[in-house]
Amino acid sequence: MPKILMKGAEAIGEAAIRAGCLSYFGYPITPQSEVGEYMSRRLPEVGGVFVQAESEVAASQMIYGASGAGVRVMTTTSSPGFSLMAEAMSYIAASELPAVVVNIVRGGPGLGGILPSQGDYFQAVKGGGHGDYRCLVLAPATVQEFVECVMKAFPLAEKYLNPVLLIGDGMIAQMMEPVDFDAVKTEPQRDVEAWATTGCKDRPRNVVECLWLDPKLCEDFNFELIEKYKKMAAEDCYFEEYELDDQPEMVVVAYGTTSRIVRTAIEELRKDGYKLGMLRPITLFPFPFDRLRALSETAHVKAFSVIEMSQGQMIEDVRWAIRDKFPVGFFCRMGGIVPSPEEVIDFLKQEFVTRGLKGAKS
Amino acid sequence: MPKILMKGAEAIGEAAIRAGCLSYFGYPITPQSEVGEYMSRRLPEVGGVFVQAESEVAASQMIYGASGAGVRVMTTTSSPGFSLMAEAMSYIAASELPAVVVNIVRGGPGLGGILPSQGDYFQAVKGGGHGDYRCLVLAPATVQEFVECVMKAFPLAEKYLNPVLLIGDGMIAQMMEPVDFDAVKTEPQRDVEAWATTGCKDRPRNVVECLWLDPKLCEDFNFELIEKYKKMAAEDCYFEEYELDDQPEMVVVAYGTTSRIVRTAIEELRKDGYKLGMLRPITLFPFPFDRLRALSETAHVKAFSVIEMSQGQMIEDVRWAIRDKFPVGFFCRMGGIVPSPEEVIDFLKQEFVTRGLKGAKS
Amino acid sequence: MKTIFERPQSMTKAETHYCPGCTHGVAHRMVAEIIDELGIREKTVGIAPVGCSVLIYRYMDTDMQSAAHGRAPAVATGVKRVRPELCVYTYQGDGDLASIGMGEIVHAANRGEKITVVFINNAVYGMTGGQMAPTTMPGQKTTTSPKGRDVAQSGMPIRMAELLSTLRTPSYVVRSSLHTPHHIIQSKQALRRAFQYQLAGTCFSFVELLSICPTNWGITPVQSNKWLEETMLPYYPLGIFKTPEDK
Amino acid sequence: MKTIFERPQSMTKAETHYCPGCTHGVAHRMVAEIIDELGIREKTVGIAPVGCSVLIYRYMDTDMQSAAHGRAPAVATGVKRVRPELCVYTYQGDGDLASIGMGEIVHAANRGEKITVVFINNAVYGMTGGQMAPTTMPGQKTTTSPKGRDVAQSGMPIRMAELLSTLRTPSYVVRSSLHTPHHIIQSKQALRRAFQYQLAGTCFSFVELLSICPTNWGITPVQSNKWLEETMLPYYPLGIFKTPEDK
Amino acid sequence: MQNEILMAGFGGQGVMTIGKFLAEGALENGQEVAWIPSYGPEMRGGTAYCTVVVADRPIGSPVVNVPTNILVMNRPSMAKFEPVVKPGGALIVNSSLVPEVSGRTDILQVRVPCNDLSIQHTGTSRSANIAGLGGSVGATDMVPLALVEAFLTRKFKKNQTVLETNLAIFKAAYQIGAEARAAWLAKKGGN
Amino acid sequence: MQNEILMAGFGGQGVMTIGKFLAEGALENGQEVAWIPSYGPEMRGGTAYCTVVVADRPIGSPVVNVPTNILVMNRPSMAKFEPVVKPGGALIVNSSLVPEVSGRTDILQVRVPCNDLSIQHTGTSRSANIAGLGGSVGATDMVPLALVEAFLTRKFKKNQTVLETNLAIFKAAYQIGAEARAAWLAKKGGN
Amino acid sequence: MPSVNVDKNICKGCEHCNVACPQKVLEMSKDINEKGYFFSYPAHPHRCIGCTMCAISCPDMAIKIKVHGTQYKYFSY
Amino acid sequence: MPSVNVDKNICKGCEHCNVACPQKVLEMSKDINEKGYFFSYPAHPHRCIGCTMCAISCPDMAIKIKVHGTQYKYFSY
Ligand SMILES: Cc1ncc(C[n+]2csc(CCOP(=O)(O)OP(=O)(O)O)c2C)c(N)n1
Ligand SMILES: Cc1ncc(C[n+]2csc(CCOP(=O)(O)OP(=O)(O)O)c2C)c(N)n1
Ligand code: SF4
Ligand code: SF4
Ligand code: SF4
Ligand code: SF4
Ligand code: SF4
Ligand code: SF4
Ligand SMILES: [Mg+2]
Ligand SMILES: [Mg+2]
Repeated sequence: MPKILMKGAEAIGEAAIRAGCLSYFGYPITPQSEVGEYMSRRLPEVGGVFVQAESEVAASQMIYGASGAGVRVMTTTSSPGFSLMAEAMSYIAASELPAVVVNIVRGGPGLGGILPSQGDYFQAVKGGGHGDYRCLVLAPATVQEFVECVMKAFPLAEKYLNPVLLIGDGMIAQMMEPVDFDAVKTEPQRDVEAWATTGCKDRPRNVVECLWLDPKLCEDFNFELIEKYKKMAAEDCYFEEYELDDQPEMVVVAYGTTSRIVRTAIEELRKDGYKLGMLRPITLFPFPFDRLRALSETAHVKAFSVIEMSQGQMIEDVRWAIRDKFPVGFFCRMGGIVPSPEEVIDFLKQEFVTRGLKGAKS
Repeated sequence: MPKILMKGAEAIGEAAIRAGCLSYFGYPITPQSEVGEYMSRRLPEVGGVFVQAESEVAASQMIYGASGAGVRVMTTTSSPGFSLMAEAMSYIAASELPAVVVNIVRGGPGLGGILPSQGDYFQAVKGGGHGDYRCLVLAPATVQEFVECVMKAFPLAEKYLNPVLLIGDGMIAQMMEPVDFDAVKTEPQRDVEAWATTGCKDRPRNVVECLWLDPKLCEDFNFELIEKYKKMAAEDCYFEEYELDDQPEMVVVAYGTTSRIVRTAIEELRKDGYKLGMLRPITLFPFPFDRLRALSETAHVKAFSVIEMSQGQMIEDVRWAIRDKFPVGFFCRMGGIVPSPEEVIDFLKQEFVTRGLKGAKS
Repeated sequence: MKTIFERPQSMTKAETHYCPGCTHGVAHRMVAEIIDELGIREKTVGIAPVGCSVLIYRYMDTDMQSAAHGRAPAVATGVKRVRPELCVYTYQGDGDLASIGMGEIVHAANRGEKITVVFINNAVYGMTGGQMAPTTMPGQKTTTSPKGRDVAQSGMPIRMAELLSTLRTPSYVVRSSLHTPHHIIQSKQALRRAFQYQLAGTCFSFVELLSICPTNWGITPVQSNKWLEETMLPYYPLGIFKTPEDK
Repeated sequence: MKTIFERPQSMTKAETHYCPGCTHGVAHRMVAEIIDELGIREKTVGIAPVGCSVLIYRYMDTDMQSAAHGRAPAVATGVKRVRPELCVYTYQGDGDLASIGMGEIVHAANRGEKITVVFINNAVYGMTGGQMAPTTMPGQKTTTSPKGRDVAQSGMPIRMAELLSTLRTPSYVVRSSLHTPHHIIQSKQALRRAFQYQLAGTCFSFVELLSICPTNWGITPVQSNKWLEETMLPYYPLGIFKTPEDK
Repeated sequence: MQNEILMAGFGGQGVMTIGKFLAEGALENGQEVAWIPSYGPEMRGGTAYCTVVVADRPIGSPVVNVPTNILVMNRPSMAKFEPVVKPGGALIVNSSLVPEVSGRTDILQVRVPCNDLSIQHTGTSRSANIAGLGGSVGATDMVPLALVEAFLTRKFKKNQTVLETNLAIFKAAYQIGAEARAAWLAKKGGN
Repeated sequence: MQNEILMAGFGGQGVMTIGKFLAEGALENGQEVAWIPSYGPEMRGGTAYCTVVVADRPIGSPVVNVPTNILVMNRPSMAKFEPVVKPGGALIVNSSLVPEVSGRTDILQVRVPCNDLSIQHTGTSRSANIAGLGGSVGATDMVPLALVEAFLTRKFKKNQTVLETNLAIFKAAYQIGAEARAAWLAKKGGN
Repeated sequence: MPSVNVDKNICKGCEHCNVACPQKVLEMSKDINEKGYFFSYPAHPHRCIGCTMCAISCPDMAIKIKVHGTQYKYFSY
Repeated sequence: MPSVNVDKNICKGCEHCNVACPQKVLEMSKDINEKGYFFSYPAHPHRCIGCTMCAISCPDMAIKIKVHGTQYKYFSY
C-alpha cells in the first residue's frame, strides 16, 4: 500500500484496527473526537464494536471490561477526560490487563484550552491514579510514528499485562501527514485463556479483580510490579538520538511535538556551527534515564537543555538523571502555544553563551 | 480545654469545624467514613452544612461550588475516591480556589485494601489530575499534628488560592490519641468579595472559571502558577529534623506514619550508639529539597535512607535532591502493611554495614 | 418614545459566539429577562456547563461559576447549600446533563436542591462537532452515528423531563420549546415559574427547552425549527410533568 | 434417596463472609441455581460490584470480573459487546447502583445492553458501615443520618425500578423481595425470566430485590424481615414494571 | 518507658470499648497514650482487637508486634496471641471461655472468669469486658486503679445500677489480676 | 528544501479542502508533506486557515510562523496575514473579495479573482477555492501542476460537469499565478 | 406607533425574525454586514404592530422595539 | 419420606429457616458451633414434608434436603 495522507486522529483509529483492535469505547472531546468519529464509521465495516460511552468514567470501565474479556481494545481522550479515567487506570493496572489508552493533551489545568500542551507528563508517567502503578507511556512525534506506536502498543500491553498510554497533542492529532501502514507489522494477540473471562469452558474459571483482603498478598503483588517495571526499563525503553554522534557540547531533551521544533532548531543551529544534538524519549516511562546519565558523564557534553510545553515536568527526570551536574536550561511555551523554531533557536544560542560553550564557529 | 482522646478521623472533622469550616461534602469510603459520620452529627449542631454526595466526583464538584461561593469547605476520601476527584482538583487549582481535601491513603492499586499505605505520594505531589497544577500537600504524623495541619490548611489555601491536600492513612485515621484543639489558633477567613460568587451586590460581578480561549492568557496564568509554587517553596515548606544536631552519619527520610516507626527505630539505634537522624517532610509539596541538598553537602552525612509504604515514590525526590551523591538505602512495606520498628532497625543496621559507616560503638 | 423590547439589564454587552440562529441565545436572554423582572441580579449565581454554552458566564452580568462537564448540578448544590439566600441556576446542554451528568442531575433533583436547571435539548453535541447525544433522534445522522442513530445499538433517546418526574421528591418539571414565538412565550412562563419556586424555597425546578443546532444538523435555522417541530416534538411532548403540589 | 435441595453447582465451595441472615446469600444462590438450570455456567461472566458483595467472585464458579464502585454496568457493557455470545450479569448494591453508579445503570439500560442486572436494595451502605443510601427510608437512622433520613435535606428514597422503566428502550424491569419464602420464589422466577431475556438477545433486564441488612439496621435477621415488610414494601411496591413486549 | 496491652475478642465482646476506657484512664494520668484498633478486612463478626500504648514520652511507632501485655477474651484470640506476649509481660485470659492454659513460664498468666463474673453480677455476659479490663489493670498496673474507676464512674453515671454492677465486676477482676501480679513479682524478686 | 503555504479564508470558503488537495499532490510527487489546520477556539463561522508544508526531507517543526507563501481568500485574512509572508515569498489574493493591495515589494503578489472565476464557470461562488488553489500552484510552483490536476480529476471523477468546470477554473487561475511568477522571476533575475 | 429597529451589525442573518413576524415587516438585506451576514431589516416598517414576536425570536438581541403612545400588549411573556 | 439436614458448622444461626418452615420442624440449638453461633437443627424431623421452604430461605446453603420415594412439588421455583 502506498503512503496515504491522513489526519493524526484518524490514523490512530486506523492503526488500532490494523493492529487487530476491533473494539473502541470512547467519549467525545476536542481535539481528538475524530478518533471516535472515525471508529464509528470504520468499525462496523470490519465487524468491530464501537460504543459511545456516556462519559470517560464509563468509557474507561468499558475498556476494563472488554480487556478483561480478552480482546484488544482502545479508548482515546484528552486531558480532562483522562483525569476521569484515573480510577480505571489504577484498576486496569492492578488487575494486570492489557489496554491501550491515548491522551491527546490540551492546555490546562482545568477546562483550559484545546491547543497543544505537554502539561500531563506527570499524570502520564507518575501514575495519575491512586496506588503504585505505572503505565508504559509512548510519546510519538509524527503521525507515522503515532501509527507505529499504536500498533506496537497492543503487543506491549499484552507482554506486560499492563496498560499502555500514548500521549500526543492536538498538533499531531489534527495535522495530516503521509502514513505508511505497512511499515509496521502487527503482532497477533497472544492466547488469553489463562486469564480472560471468555467463559470457563474446559478450564478453571478466570477472575479479573484487584482486591486483596490479605495485605501480604497485596504487598507481594506490589513487589511483582516493581519487577515488571524493571523489566520494562531493561527491555522496552525507546528513544531517538539526533545529532549526538560527533561529540556535541549540548544535549537538548524534548519529546513529541516539541521535539520536532527542536529538530528544526538544531538543523539551523548546526548550519551556524553550533555543536548540539537531541535525546528524544519515545517511551516516557520507562524513561531513558541511563542514557542521559551516561551522556552527562561524557567529557564532551557540557550542557543540557529541556524544551517542554509545560511548566517543567520532564525536566525533573532529566535533572535527576544527570544528577544536576550542570544547570539545565529550560524553555517552555504553555497554555496551547507551540514554541516556534525561531524562539527555540534564540533560546539555545543564549544557552551556549550562558553556559560558556564554544557555540558558532567564529 | 484539656486534651481529649479522639479518633483521627473524628479529630479531622472537629479540627475543620474549629477552623471555621462549616461545610462538608463527601462520600463514604473506608478507612475514613468516620469523618463524614462525625460531620453528619456535628455540623447540624453548629449550624453547618453536611451533604452526603452521590459520588466522589460529585463531592469534589460540590466543594468546587462551595469554595467558589467563598466559604471554608472540606471533603475527605481515600485512594480510589481521590482518583475520582482528579478532574475537580485540576479545576479548583485552575480557578484558583481555596479548598481543603484529605486523602486517607489505602493499599493499592485498584480496589486494593483498606490498610495503611503511602502509595499515593506521586498522585498527591505531582498533580494527579491533568495540567500543570500542584496542591500544597501536608503529611502529618500524629492525630494532634493532623488537627494542627487541618487548621492551618484553610489559611494556607486562602493565602495561595490553591487547594491544600492532606494525606494520611488508616493508622492515623483509625487510632485514638489525645488531642489539644487549643494548641492551634485559627486564622479567620480573609475577605472573599474580590472573587467569590456571593451575589454581585455593590460590586462588579465575580466569575469562577478556568477556560482560556486565548492561549496567551492561559500561558500567562501558567507562568503565574510557577511563581505561586516558588512562593510556596520559599514561605511554606515545613519539615521536622529529628536527631540531626550532632553531625549524624546517616539521614533517614520518612513522612507520616512511617516516620513514627523510624523515630522509634532511631531511638533504639541511638541507644546502641548509631549516629543517625531523620528529616521528616511535613509538606510533601513544597518538598524540603534545599535542606536535603544541604545535608548531602555536609562533611558528616555519608548515607541516606528512605522508608516508605510504597514501591518508592518520595525516594525519587530525595535522590534528585541529594544528586544521587550516595546510593540511597530504601526499605518499604506495602499493600497495607506498616513496617515494624524491628524490621526498620534491622534494615538500618544493615545499611550502616553496607555503606561502611561507623555504626554501633564497639 | 417608550422602549418595549431591548436587551435585558442582566446581560453584559458581549456578543455571543453562537452560530446564526442558535436558540441558546434566546434561552440566555429569557433567563436574563427573568432575573431583571424578579430583581434578583445581585443575588443570582449561574453555573455554566461545558458545551456550546460554556461561555454563558461572559454574557450574564451576574456572578457566575463554571462546572466540569456534566457536574453543574453538583457545583450548584455546593453554592446553594452554603449560601441558601442566593438564587442558583444551572444552564446545561443535553450531552452535559443527560450523558456524562446523568448521576448529578438525578441526585440533585432527588435531594430536592433548591436550584433551577435550564436544560437545552438540541439532540446533539454542539460544541464538539455534532456527535450523537443521548437525546439524538432515531435515525438522526451525527458524526458518531454516520448512518443515523441505530436504536438497536444505542437505544431510544432519553427523555429527561419524564425521567426526573418519576422521582418522589417534590419538584417542578416542565418541557417547552424555542422554535416559534408561541413556544418561546410558553418557555418564558415556565422559566419564570421555575425561578419563583426556587425563590420561595419550594423545590427543585427543571425546565427542558427543545432547541436547534443548525450547524450540526446541517440545515438552516428556519429549516431547523421545522425539523424540531416535525421530528422532536412528537417524541418530546411539551407540558408540565410535575409540580411540587402533585401527590 | 434423591436430593431435592442442595448447594448449586455453579457455586464454589467457599463459605460467604456475609453476616448471619444477610439475604445477599439467598440472591447469590438463586443466581447460581439459574445458571445451573439454564446450563450456562461455561458461558457466564458475572460482574462484581463494590459493596458487601464485592467478594461474589469468590463464590460463583464461573468467570467473574470486578468493577470499580458503581461502574459494573459499564464493565458489563465492555464484556458483552465484545463477546455477545456470553451471558453477562452484574450484581450490585444500592449504594453502588443507585448512588455513584446512577449514570452507568441508566445508560446501560437505555442503550439496551443485553445484560442482566441483579440489584440488591437493602436501604443502606452495608460494607462501609451503614451510611445513608439513596434508598434509605425516610426517618431511617444510619451513621450519616443519625437523626433519621431527613427528606427535607436528602429527598425521598430513589425507586430504581420505576425510574428505569420510564426509559423508552425495551427492557424487563421487575421488583421482588427476599423476606419470605413466598417472595424468594417470586424473585427466582423474575431472575430466571431476566436471564432468559438476555439469552434470547431480547433486551436489558433488571431485577431489584429488597434485601435485609441486620447488621446495619441494628436488629436481628428475623426482625429485619419484618421491618422490610412493614417499612420498605409500602414504598417499594413489588411487581413487573416493564417488559420488552410493552408498548 | 512504654507499656502496651493488646486486647482481643469476638466482634461483639466489647474489647474496643475497654481499650478506650483504659486509654482514657492513662490520659487522665498525664501519660502519653494511643489506642489503635484492628480495622482489617475481617469477616463480619470475626475477631477484633485493639492495642493501647501508654508511655511517658511521645509515642513513636503505634505498631507493636510484640506487646508487653495481652488480654484474650476468647479461644481464637488465645490461639493467635498467646505466643506473642513479650517475655516478662502478662497474659490475661478470660477463663470462662478459654479452657486452654498457656505453657509459657516467661510471662505472668492471669486467668479471670470474665463471663462468670458478669453473669454473677448482672445475669448476662454483657459486662464480661469490664472484667477483662479489671483483670488487665490489676495484672499490668499500666494505669492507676483509681483513675480507671473514676472514668468508669463518670461514664456510667447516668445509670446507677449499671455503674454499681460494673464497678463491682471491675474490682473483683482487678483483685484477681493484682494478686497474681504481686505473687509473680515476689517470685521474680525471689529468683 | 522546505516550502510552505498558508491558506486562509472564511469558515465556509473551503480553504481546508484545497490545502488537502495541494498536500495530496505533493505526496504524489514523492515529497514530504504536512497539512496543519488551525483548530483554535474560534467563533463558529470565523476565519479558518491551514498550512501546507512541503519538503524534500522529513518535516521537523510543523509550526511555521513566517510561511513562504500565503493565500488570502477574504479581507480579514488579508489584514492578518499580509505582513507575515516571508520576504521573497508569494502572496496570492482573492481579488474578488479583497480590494486592498499589499504595499510590500519584497514579495510576489498575485491577484486572482477567485469568486468571479467561479461564478463565471458555475454561476456560484462555490468553486472560488479551486481558483485559489490554481493561483497558489501557479504562483509557487510548490507542486507540479500535472499532479494536482490528476488528483482533482480523481477526486471529482464521479461528476463530470463538476470536474470539468473545476479543472477549467483551476487552469485559468493557475495561468494567472504562473504568469505572474514568471514575470517576477524574470524581474528578480534581471536585478 | 411602534418602531422596530434591527442593529445591522449584531444581526447574524438567521431569518428567525422574518419568519416570526405576523405582519411580514422584516426581510433580509442583499448586502452583507461587518460579520459577513445578510442582515434583517424592516422592509415594511409601517405594517409593524409592535407585537415583539420578532424580538423574542432573535437569539442575538439585535432587535429593539419602541412605541409612541399606547401599545396593545399581545401576550404576557 | 423427606429428610432435612442442616450442616451445623455452616449455619450462622440467623433463624430464617425456623421462621420459614410451615411445619415448625427446625429449632435453634442451645450449643454453639465452631463459628460461635447457635445453629439450626431439625427438632421434629418427622413433621417434615420436604417443601424446601427452609432451604430456599437459608443464605448460607446450610440445608440439604433428600427424599425417599416420590415427593410432592409444592412450587416451581
Ligand atoms: C470531561 C470532559 N469530557 C468531554 C468534554 C468535551 N465536551 C465539551 S462540550 C461536550 C458536549 C456538549 O454537548 P451538549 O452538552 O449537548 O451542549 P451543546 O454544545 O449541544 O449546547 C463535550 C463532550 C469535556 N470538555 N470534558
Ligand atoms: C470510588 C469508591 N468510593 C467509595 C468506596 C467505598 N465503598 C465501598 S462499598 C460502598 C457502598 C456499598 O453499599 P451498597 O452498594 O449498598 O452495598 P451493600 O454493602 O449494602 O450490599 C462504598 C461507599 C469505594 N470502594 N470506591
Ligand atoms: S454548534 Fe449548534 S448549539 Fe453550538 S452554537 Fe452552533 S448552533 Fe448553537
Ligand atoms: S453488612 Fe449488611 S449487607 Fe453486608 S453482609 Fe452484613 S448484613 Fe449483609
Ligand atoms: S414587532 Fe411584531 S409586527 Fe413589528 S416587526 Fe416585530 S414581529 Fe413584526
Ligand atoms: S432574528 Fe436576529 S439575528 Fe436573526 S435575522 Fe433576525 S435580527 Fe438577525
Ligand atoms: S423442608 Fe419444609 S417442612 Fe421440611 S424442614 Fe424444611 S421447611 Fe420445614
Ligand atoms: S437459615 Fe441457614 S444459616 Fe440461618 S439458621 Fe437456618 S440453617 Fe442456619
Ligand atoms: Mg446539545
Ligand atoms: Mg446496600
